[in-house]
Amino acid sequence: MKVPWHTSISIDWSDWMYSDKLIEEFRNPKNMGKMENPDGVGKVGNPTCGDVMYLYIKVNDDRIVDIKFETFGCAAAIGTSSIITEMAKGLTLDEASKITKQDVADEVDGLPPIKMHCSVLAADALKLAIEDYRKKKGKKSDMKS
Amino acid sequence: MKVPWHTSISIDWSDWMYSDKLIEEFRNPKNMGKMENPDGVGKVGNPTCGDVMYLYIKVNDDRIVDIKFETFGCAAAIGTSSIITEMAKGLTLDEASKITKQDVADEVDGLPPIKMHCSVLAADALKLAIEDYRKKKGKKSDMKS
Amino acid sequence: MNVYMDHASTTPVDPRVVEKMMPYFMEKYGNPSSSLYEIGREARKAVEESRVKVASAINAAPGEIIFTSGGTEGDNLAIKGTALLDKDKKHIIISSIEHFSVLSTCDWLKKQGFEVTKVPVDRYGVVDLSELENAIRKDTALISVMHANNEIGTIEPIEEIGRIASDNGIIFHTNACQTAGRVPIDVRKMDIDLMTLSSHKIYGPKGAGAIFVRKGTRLEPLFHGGGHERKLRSGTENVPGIVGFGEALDLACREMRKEGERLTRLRDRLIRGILKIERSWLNGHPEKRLPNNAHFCFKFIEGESMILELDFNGISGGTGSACSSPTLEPSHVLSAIGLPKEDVHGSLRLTLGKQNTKEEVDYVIEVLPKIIERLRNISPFKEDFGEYESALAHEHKH
Amino acid sequence: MNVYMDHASTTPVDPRVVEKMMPYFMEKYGNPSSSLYEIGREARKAVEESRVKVASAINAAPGEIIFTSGGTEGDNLAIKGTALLDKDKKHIIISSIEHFSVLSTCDWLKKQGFEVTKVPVDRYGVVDLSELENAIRKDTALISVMHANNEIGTIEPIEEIGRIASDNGIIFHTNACQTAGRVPIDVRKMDIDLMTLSSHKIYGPKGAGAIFVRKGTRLEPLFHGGGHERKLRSGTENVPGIVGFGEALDLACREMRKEGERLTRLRDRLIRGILKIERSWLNGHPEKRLPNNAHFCFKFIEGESMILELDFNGISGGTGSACSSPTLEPSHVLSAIGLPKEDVHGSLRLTLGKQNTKEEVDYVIEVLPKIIERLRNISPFKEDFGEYESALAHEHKH
Ligand SMILES: Cc1ncc(COP(=O)(O)O)c(C=O)c1O
Ligand SMILES: Cc1ncc(COP(=O)(O)O)c(C=O)c1O
Repeated sequence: MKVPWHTSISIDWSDWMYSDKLIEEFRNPKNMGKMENPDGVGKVGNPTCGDVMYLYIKVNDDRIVDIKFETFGCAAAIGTSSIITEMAKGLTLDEASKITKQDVADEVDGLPPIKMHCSVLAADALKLAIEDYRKKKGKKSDMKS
Repeated sequence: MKVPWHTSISIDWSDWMYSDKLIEEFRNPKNMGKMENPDGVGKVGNPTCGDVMYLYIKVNDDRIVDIKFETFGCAAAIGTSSIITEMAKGLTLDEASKITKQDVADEVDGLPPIKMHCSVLAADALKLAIEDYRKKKGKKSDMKS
Repeated sequence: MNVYMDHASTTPVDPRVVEKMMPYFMEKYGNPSSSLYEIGREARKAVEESRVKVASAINAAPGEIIFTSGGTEGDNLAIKGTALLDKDKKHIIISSIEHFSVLSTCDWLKKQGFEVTKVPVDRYGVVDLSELENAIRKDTALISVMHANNEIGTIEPIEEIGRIASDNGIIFHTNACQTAGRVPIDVRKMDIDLMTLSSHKIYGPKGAGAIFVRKGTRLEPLFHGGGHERKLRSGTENVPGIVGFGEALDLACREMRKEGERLTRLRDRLIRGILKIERSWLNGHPEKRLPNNAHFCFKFIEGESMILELDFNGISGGTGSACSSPTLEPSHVLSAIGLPKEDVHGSLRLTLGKQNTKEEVDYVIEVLPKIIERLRNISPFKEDFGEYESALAHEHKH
Repeated sequence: MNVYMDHASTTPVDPRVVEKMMPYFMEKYGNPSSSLYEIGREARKAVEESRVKVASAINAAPGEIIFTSGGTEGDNLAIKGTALLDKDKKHIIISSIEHFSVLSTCDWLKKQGFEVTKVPVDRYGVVDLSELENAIRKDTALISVMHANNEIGTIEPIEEIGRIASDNGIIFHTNACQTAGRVPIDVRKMDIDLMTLSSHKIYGPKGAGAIFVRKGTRLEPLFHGGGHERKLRSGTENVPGIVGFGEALDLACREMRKEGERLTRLRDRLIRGILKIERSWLNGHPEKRLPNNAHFCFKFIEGESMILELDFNGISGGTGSACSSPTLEPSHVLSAIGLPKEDVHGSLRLTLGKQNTKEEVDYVIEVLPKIIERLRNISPFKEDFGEYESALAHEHKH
C-alpha cells in the first residue's frame, strides 16, 4: 500500500487571513474622503452591523469621472471600498453597474469566506450611487422637458 | 487574603510505589523454599487471582523454630511472605497467631492500598499453618490417649 | 517596537517553566501509569509534585486537583460533569458575561433539557447578587460565575456568591482562567466546589490546565478510559505540560504581589494616556479589575481595523468587534454591560504582562491616537452616527 | 544497561521534534485564533502546516483532521460524538480486545441506553469477520475496531471491516494509536470514517493527537466553547504539541519502511531468544503483528514481580497481570484470546523502539531467563499448578 505522506497539499490561507493586496488597499486607500456636490451617492450598511459605506460619484457624459468613499468598518470593508473606486473610475455607468461582488473579491486576490459580505456592500454601494445619479438626472430632465 | 502557595503538603508515595523495605524483602527474601516434613502447612490464595502462598512451620515446645514459604505472586505477596516468616520465627504459637495484616504492612513500612490484600494473605497463611499443626497434634494426642 | 498586549488571550511560556519541562521530553519520558519501572516512577513523581504546587496555590489538597488539557475542557468537565450526574436537578445559573466555554456548554445542556438562568450584570460587569439569589430554585444543580471576566477584567464577588451557593446547598463552580496566579484565590474561604484553571494564560504551556474538585464533590467524567486522575479524566498524562503548568502557577503566585503592583501602575498609566483620545471611555470596573486589564471603546471606529493598524505598528491587542469574531457576533459581554452594538464594534482590549515596560506603554499611548484619527478620517462618521442615530432612535420607539 | 522496551506505552520525544516545538513556547507563542496580528498568524500557520502533515500521512484532506489532547480524547470524541448524534440508532459494535478508552466509553454508553456487541477474536487476536457481519443491525450506529492491538500487537483486517461497514452504510471508526507511523494507513482505501491518532506513541509529545473525520461525517462535540477546530473541539490549540505531533508523524512515515524492517529483525531475534525459556510462548499473530511488538507468557510466574525484577536490571517492560493493574483485573485481551487467568498473570510485553539495539535485545535475552528461574524458585509451582489445576478442572465441570 502506498504511504501518502509525500502528497503535497496546499493550505488555503484565505480562510485565516487577508491577502497582501487587500492589506495594501486598507493601508493606502485610494479615493478616500467626502465629495462636495456629488452627482450620485450610494449609502449601504448600518453601524450596528459594524459596516457602513458611502460612495460618491461624479458623472460626465455617462462616464464616472470622479469617485470617492467614506467607510466605517473592518479592513475588508475599507479595502473593498478603495478597490471598487479604482475599478469604477473612468468606466461608463453601464460598465460600472456590471461590477459584481466576485469581481471585487477577485480584484483583492480573494477574501476570507466570512468577509465576502464586504464585497457585496461595495458592489451595492456603487449600484446605489449610479441609481441615485440616474434618479436625479431623470428628475432634472423631467424638469427640463 | 492569604496566598497559600507556601503551604507544604507531603505526597503519600505509597499510593504509587512500594517502600524500600518491601523492595528489599522482595529482592532478598528470607526463609524461602519448600520445607521437608513440616509440622504445619498453610496454603492460601489461588493462581487465577494471581497470588498463592504456602507457609511451612516447624514447632518445638509450642514455639515456631523454623519457618519457610513458597509464593507465586506480585512483589507485595513475596515481600510480605518473607517478612512474616521473619516476624514469626521464634515466637510461641499464641504470639504468632496474633500477628495481624496491619502488623505485616507496618513491618514493610506500609503497602499501597490496593496491595493490602497481600498482607491479609500472609497473616492468613500463618494462621492456617498453626491451625494445621494443632489439628495434626490433636490427632496425635488423640491417638496417644 | 514589538509590543504584545494580549496576555488575556495567551502568554509566552516563562523561560524558567520551559527549563523545568525540558527533561520530560527526551529523558524522563516515562508513562506515569507505569510505576513499576524507574522511568515511569520519575514521571509519576513529576505529576504528583506538580499537583501539590497547584493545590498549594489555591489552598486545596492535592487529591482535589484533576489535570486537564486547558480551560475549555475544565469548564466542560465541571459543568457537564455536575449537570449530568443528578437527573432530578435540571436548572443552572450562570452570569450573562461568562466565557464561551461556559456559555456554549450551557447552550448544549439546554438542548438536553436543562434550563439556564443568566443573571445580569451592572454597567461595570459586576453580577447582581440579589438577582442571583432570586434565580435559585429547588432544582438548581449548579451556579457558575467566572472569577474575573476575560474581556473587561471585572472581578466578581466570588466569596459572596460562594456563600450564597453554600447557604442554599448548591454546587458552585468558578472559571478562574484569568485570575489564578494574578489575584489571590482560596477555595476554602471562597466556598468554591469546582474551579477551572488554564496554564497558557499564566506563562505556562498551552494544552495544560486543571480543575479543582472539592473533596466529596462528584462528577461524571468527560473522558472514559484507563481511569487516570481518580477516574475523572482518563488518558495518558501530559507530563511536560503538567510540570510546566505547576511551575508556572507556583511562580505566578510567588511573584503575584510584586508583579501585580507593577502591572497596576502600568495599566493605570496606559488608561490615563489612552483616555485623552476624544470620545473614548474605559469599560469594566474602575477598581475591581484585573491588574493587567485595560478595556476601551472609541466612537466611530470598528475594532478589527484598529487591531490591524496596531499590528502594522508592532502592537498586538484584542477587540470585541463582530468583524473580528468567527461568528460575526459582537461581544456578549459588552452588550451585557449595556453598550449599544455600534459602540461594541469600537472596543479595544489591551492586557499587560511580564515583559511589558513603561516604554512600551508610552509607545502605545503615542501610536493609538494617530490610528484612531486615521480611521475616523476614513469613516463617514466623525461627530455622531448622523441619520443612523435618528433612525435607530426611531426604531427604538416601536 | 538501561533498556526501555515499553514503546507501546509511551515513547521519548524525537530530538528533531523537540527542536521544531521549541520556538512555539517562548517566541511564537501567539494564539492561533488571533490572526489579526503577526504572532497569532505565526501560530495559525504552524497549526495548519501540521494539519497538512497529519492529513498527508493518512491520505486525508487537511479539513478532515481535528486536533485533540490524545488518544483517549479522540476515542471518546469519535464514539460518543457519533452515538449521541442519531437518536434512533442505539447499537454499537466493537471487538472484544479494544483499548479501555473505547471499552469504558461503550460501557458508559450502555448506561445511556445503548446496546454494545463485542465481536470475539480468534486465538491470535484477529476479529471474526463473519461474527462482525452477523452483529450488524438496522440500528447499528457505529462499528469500532482498533487497527492494531496495544497488548499483543495483532493487526486487524481493517480494509475488510471498512468494506463491511460501508456496504452496510454504517460509520466505521478505528483506533490507530498503535499503528499510525508504524504501518501504512490510507483512510480512503480502508473505508475509514473516523480514526484516532495519538502523538506520544510515535516520538511526539504527550498531550497531543488527532481524529480523522471523513468529510460529511457529523459529530457531536465533547468540548463546547469558542468553536475551534470546525466547532468539533473548542479550546485554545496546543500549538507546540500540535507542531510536535505533526512533525513526529511525518518523520515516522518517512522512516517507516526502514525502521519497520529493522524493528522486525530485532523483534524476531528477541522472540527467538526468549522462547528458549521453558514453558513460554508467544501471544498475538505470528505474522500480522506490529513490527515492534513481542508478547510472551511464562507459566508459574506473576507478571508484576517479573517487571520489577526487569527494572532492577534496567529493563522497562509491561504486563497484563492483574496485580499490576489499578483495578486488579487481568487483561481482557489475553482472556479474549482464550488464555486461562492463571496464565494471563504470567504475561510480558516488550515493545521495541528507535533507540533499541541488537545489544540491548541480547541483554534482555540474557537477563530474563535468570529472572524467570528465580521467580519459579520462589513459587510453589514448578511443573504444574498441582492441586489447583485439578480443583479448577473440577470447577469447570459444574
Ligand atoms: C475566562 C476564560 N475561560 C476559559 C478560557 C478557555 O481556556 P483554554 O483556551 O485554555 O481552553 C479562556 C481563554 O481562552 C478564558 O479567558
Ligand atoms: C490502542 C490505544 N488506544 C488508545 C490509547 C490512549 O491514548 P492516550 O494515552 O494518548 O490517551 C492508547 C495508549 O494509551 C492505546 O495504546
